[in-house]
Amino acid sequence: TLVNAETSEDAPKETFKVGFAENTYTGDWRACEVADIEEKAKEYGYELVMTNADLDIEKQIGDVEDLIAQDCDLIVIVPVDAEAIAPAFEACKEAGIPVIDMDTEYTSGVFGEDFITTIRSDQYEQGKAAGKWVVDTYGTEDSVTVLEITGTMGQSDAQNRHNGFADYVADYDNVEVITQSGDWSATTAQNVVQNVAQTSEFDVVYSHGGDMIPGIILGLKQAGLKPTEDVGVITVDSPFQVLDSIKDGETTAAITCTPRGGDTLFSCIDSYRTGEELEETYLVPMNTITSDNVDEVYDSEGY
Amino acid sequence: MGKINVKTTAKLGHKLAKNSTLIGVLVVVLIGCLINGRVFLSIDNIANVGRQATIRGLLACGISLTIICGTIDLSISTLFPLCGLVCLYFSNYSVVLAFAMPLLVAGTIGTLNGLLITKGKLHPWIVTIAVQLGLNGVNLMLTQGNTYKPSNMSSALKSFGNFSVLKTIDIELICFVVLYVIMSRLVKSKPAFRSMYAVGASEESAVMMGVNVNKTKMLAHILCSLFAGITGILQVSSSGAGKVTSGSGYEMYAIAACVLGGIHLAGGRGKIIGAFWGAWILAFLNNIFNMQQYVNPIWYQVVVGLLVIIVVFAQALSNKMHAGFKKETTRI
Amino acid sequence: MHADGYLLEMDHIKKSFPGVKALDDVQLKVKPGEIHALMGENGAGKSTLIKILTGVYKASAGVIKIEGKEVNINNVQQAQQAGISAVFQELNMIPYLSVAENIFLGTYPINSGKNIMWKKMEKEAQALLDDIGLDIEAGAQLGTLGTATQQMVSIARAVSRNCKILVLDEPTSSLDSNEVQQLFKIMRRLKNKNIGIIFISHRLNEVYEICENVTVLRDGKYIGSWRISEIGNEELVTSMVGRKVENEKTVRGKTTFDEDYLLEVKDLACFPKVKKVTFGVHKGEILGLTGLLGSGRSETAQLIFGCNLLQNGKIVYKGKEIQKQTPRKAISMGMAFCTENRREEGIIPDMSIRDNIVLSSLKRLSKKGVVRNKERDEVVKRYIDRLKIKTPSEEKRIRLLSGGNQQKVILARWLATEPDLIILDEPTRGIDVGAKQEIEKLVREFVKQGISIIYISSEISELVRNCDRVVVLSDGCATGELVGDEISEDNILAMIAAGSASKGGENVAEKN
Amino acid sequence: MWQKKIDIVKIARKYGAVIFFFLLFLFNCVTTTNFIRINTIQNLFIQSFPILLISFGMTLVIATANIDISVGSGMALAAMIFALTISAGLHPVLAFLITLIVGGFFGWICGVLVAKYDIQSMIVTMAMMYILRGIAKGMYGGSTVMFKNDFLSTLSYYRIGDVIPVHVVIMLIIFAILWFVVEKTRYGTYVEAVGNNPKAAGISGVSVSGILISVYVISALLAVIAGVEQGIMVMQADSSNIGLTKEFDAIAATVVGGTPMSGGKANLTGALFAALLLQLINMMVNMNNIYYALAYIIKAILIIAAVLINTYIGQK
Ligand SMILES: Nc1ncnc2c1ncn2[C@@H]1O[C@H](COP(=O)(O)OP(=O)(O)OP(=O)(O)O)[C@@H](O)[C@H]1O
Ligand SMILES: Nc1ncnc2c1ncn2[C@@H]1O[C@H](COP(=O)(O)OP(=O)(O)OP(=O)(O)O)[C@@H](O)[C@H]1O
Ligand SMILES: [Mg+2]
Ligand SMILES: [Mg+2]
Repeated sequence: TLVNAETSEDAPKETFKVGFAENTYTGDWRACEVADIEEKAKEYGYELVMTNADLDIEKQIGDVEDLIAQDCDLIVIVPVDAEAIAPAFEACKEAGIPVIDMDTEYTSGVFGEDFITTIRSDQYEQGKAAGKWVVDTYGTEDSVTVLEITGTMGQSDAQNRHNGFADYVADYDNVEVITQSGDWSATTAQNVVQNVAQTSEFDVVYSHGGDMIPGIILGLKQAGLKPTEDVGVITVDSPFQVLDSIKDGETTAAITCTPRGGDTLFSCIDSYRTGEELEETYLVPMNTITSDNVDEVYDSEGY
Repeated sequence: MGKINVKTTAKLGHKLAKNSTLIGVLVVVLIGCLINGRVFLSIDNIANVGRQATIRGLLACGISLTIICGTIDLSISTLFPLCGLVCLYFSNYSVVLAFAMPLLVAGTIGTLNGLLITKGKLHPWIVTIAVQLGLNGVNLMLTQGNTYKPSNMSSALKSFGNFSVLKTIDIELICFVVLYVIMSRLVKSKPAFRSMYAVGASEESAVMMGVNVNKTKMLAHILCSLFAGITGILQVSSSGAGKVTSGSGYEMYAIAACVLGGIHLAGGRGKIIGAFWGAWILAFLNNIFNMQQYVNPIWYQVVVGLLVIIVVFAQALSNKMHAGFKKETTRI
Repeated sequence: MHADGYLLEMDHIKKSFPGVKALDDVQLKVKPGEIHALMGENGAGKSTLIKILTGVYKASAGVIKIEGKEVNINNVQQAQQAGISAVFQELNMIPYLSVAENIFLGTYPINSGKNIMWKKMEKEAQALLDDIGLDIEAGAQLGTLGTATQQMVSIARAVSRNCKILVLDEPTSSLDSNEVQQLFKIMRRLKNKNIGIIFISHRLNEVYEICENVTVLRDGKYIGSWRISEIGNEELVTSMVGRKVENEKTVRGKTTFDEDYLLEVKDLACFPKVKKVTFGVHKGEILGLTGLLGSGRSETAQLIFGCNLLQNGKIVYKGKEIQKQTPRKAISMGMAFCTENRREEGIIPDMSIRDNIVLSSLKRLSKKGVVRNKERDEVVKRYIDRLKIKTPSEEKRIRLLSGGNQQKVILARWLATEPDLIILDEPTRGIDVGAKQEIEKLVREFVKQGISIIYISSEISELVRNCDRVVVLSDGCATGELVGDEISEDNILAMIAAGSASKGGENVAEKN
Repeated sequence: MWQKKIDIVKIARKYGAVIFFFLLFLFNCVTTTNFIRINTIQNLFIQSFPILLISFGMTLVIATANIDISVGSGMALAAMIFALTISAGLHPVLAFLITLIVGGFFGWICGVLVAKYDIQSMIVTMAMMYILRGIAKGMYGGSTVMFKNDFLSTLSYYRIGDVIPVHVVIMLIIFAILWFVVEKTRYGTYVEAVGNNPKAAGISGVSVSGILISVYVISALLAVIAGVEQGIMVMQADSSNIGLTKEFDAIAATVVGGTPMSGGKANLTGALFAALLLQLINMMVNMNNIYYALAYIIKAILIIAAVLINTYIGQK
């Protein structure tokens, strides 16, 4: 059963106000998502109020409260954290405002009670896909050393991408992982690659984010290693810079998912308003891009 | 006639300037009303803002003690998530442990900070920056970076976290207000607390006046950490989940709350309750930003930064005016 | 009562700091109901001895006995418990707290619930203040009061304790004669209660007036103890300085001057302290500026030097009117200003003596911003020698010097700028007899070289000895002027009294 | 004899960070494989470049008994402006000058607010930290700016005589200038005097507000250079991550380097080695593949050890 929305009782308002509690505005992926949501809201004719939590869970809970205070008819939450966001969802439930959970899964929520649907790309699955790519490419026999360069550990994105990868390769004894933090920063990633290359040999670098790729590639080159040729490079996330670098043959593969969820989101809201049943989850498709298929992706949507 | 007029204005100016915090609150409320008065002044909204002020406000209460005492504690931003984790972990076993263990951990860290600063004679900034780093490491190690959710969370803790009066004033807000009232009273009436002002103003003088400087500083540090402990407990008891990175940057917020509340970073000046209002000012600034629709949220930080500058600038001007008025009044 | 009847015995006290032996086998013995003077040159170790007694420092060797029993004093609290109470040389109070709180800090009156009793505290403090004749409110913030008043408050604090031994380390240095008398009255009263008092002062007349016995230190060594009635002025000075010092005599310079003023101030005003000050300084004269405490002398000097903004009036220097005076401008035009508040406005505590001396003259001692070290070191050496600043090395931080030596360093700083006009605000405060004479001699030497001096002092005898002219201020207005042979203690006192009386009358009129 | 002993103490106090740096360096020579290589040394200097520069600025600011926590954000803004101006086709030198001017302007604002309006530096620079980071993020919609410039990419990897990275040269030049200014000119004395007793300094003819403003401008300019270097190294500017929390590293380096937080002393040599020390710790972590969580703890312990040694050698 769906949450009983106020709109169905009252006379329909002229505009339907959608609150969007974004977790951060920065990073290519998010910037693309924000732009897409804004554009699509106009297209579908919704009034949109967005807030920016800057990756601060406490602030996000406050943001949602502020959205409730502004009488939003529906609130979309992109949780900074899958668990700690609970008070925000509860506040919405209490205020009788329907919620759509986006991107990060609200793990303790119940479909139909706490949220009307989930639209997300699965970070954990992305990590797994990266692990799978490593195993598929390097086999299960010869030993493989992976240098995993993480985002800022403790943040959901980094954590999920790490866990997915680790869980997948755990079954393969030939894969050894060196994990060091790149803090999402290209220069830190570059430093890490240089320093590790001084002491250890590795066959593939696994990066948690596209933003770190330029640093990683420069770091490899400086250490006298040719990216892709000597050392494979795989990353989650595929902004244009990564696609370019795949074209140049420097990044070997990228696990992607599109940040353009606006269409799905607003058509869901349309359906919700007309009273159609929504599914529990709408997964945004995930893709592995290599030099073979890079051109298609590049031309079609870029992400 | 004219004289009376001057006197009353002077008096008003004096009042305002003496409470530069008040100026801050006034400025913020004014901006809020201009942006969206109807929603801004509603009870619900004010209660929300109060709740949002809680976490930082409680941290600010602790840190204000250290600042008044002439030291500082920057480690709270990783200590309070740690205390949250500890609380959740022990809530699997018993609610008493869930409250006691985080406070124990906090007290230990506070003692460690205090000892390094008083006996080790190290500068508080460097000690607590290092402890902050170290505790971040501990947090990551304990959770492997993941969000921690207890499998068998004590229901007593849960209901504590979800307690509220009239569905608007919840437990965090209550603790926020009550703890500030208690602390203000203690600082006003207990010699050991009151001595913090002397120590913060001049350690050398305090020594010569027979104040036990080390003891006073230890007290400030332990209390500050305990506040971080309480904050951690409050945070996790409502959300039921502990997160390692949940405190990053909070020490700066807490310090900002203190400064906005008229507590001087050089020590020895300002009132604890100032930090309370400072936290409200910061929460209001965030609220105001979310209420407006003119500026794209990506500019959030810029606007908040500018607002902070406007507030402190207004305070600085009022202080200057205060100095001016003082001359006027004594002349009459 | 025990055998010798001594209340306090300090014996074989030793203390050294890196590079200095501050105390070497010193003794001090005080009987109950006795006021005991502790004397010696700047840096002789008086304050150090006091700090050992009060638990601020720990002696490297020696014994302290109180009422015949050996006591261990490791910190200030223990000293307080042993019945020792002190006023330290440098003001050690908390400016942001109220007067009452400053008085009771460390021993707040508490009720059964261990809470501070604010009302009681304020009432007691007020009673105490009234008792010693201080006309301030106990609730006032200490920092807003003048130095002298703060000094009196710290005395009130020390007196408020039920102590056996009261230590006063140069309490009179920032007090005027009325307040000194006030203090003496309190001291006599305590003496009658059988309290032993240790009194440090560089003013011989005070010592002769109030003390019974005197102990002299020199270079950290014990020289001797005498009954004050048995030792003459000259002998005492000789024992302190270690050589014969000529008698002070009045050396009056000229009595006639050119018409032109080097500096002329007209109707200076900066409320509330300065209301209408007009006077002029000729080239090569010493102009004394005096008045009651708080009459606005220091504020006038601050205005001339640009520390405060002028609200009315004008300053003409070398024939040009100065607009928007700042210290930087003043220095570049050849003015110098030695402030009265050494610790807050004088020393840069953690910098070396060398840097403190050259701070104001660095511009002259550097070329395109680069400091010429050789020249600088020469200047530093010259002034250390000239003012006989006592220090193991010029690298020593000024904070670690004795009070008097700090004052000399500040003087050196201003002399090093080679000024045409020096404003000296209480330059001999806390300076020993020998050094005082040297400074006075120096001042006269400078005048001979054509430098003009504005000499502010509360010690009228000092003005009488040195000044060519004296201007009297009262309540922010210049009310009188004495020239040449008119300058005598009686005349000055009479003029001050007249000024304050008339002003007092005006105030009454204003109020009505 | 006595005199000589004091000198040793003084040297130890002044160069405690240097001693600790070499201790840790030696430790690594023994324990870390492949540590003793020219590559390692080069990497150490290149990687510590940004921290080094902002630590110099921080040292000056802290010497005046103030603080500047806006430097990290200043780096991000500088990198963004530089990247955008380069992308717009401007000559690198011109782009760099523009960046310097903008960065210096914000430093000037901080200085004015602190000096003329007597607002506590902590709150001013904290507000500035938000503002600068916010502008950096907002000016390009939160996305990363990529840019290309052959001259810059060759420059950033250029090794003089195939050995010495340009970073080292730039850093040494800046260090030499600042060291000279602080130790040899009257400016250094003024900075310390202002940090120690601003009131007395003002009466003694030091332009207190001038000095305060100047240290903030210097700090901001150094942050600009650091930020631009970060951008050039990877040919992209990422507004949300460049310089993030670097102000804390700079504060740590300054204090470990022997400049007291209470001001009144500026120890640039100490800051230099302390910054190298901090980066050395990072390298040690990477090269020995120390678990990232443990790395934080090790770093914390080493920082405290460094200041403890510093304090105790100093007191002996
Ligand atoms: N903390 C310290 N560290 C190093 N040297 C010190 C310290 N305190 C005092 N001294 C030195 O000890 C000597 C004695 O100083 P003290 O202050 O006792 O002199 P004093 O007799 O009180 O002089 P004054 O009359 O000027 O106040 C001086 O040479 C001084 O420089
Ligand atoms: N009410 C006050 N508020 C702030 N500062 C004060 C106040 N009264 C005095 N002061 C400062 O304290 C210092 C010493 O003041 P004090 O009471 O000794 O009188 P004074 O002005 O120095 O006396 P005189 O002018 O006669 O020398 C002065 O520099 C003055 O600026
Ligand atoms: Mg003394
Ligand atoms: Mg005076």
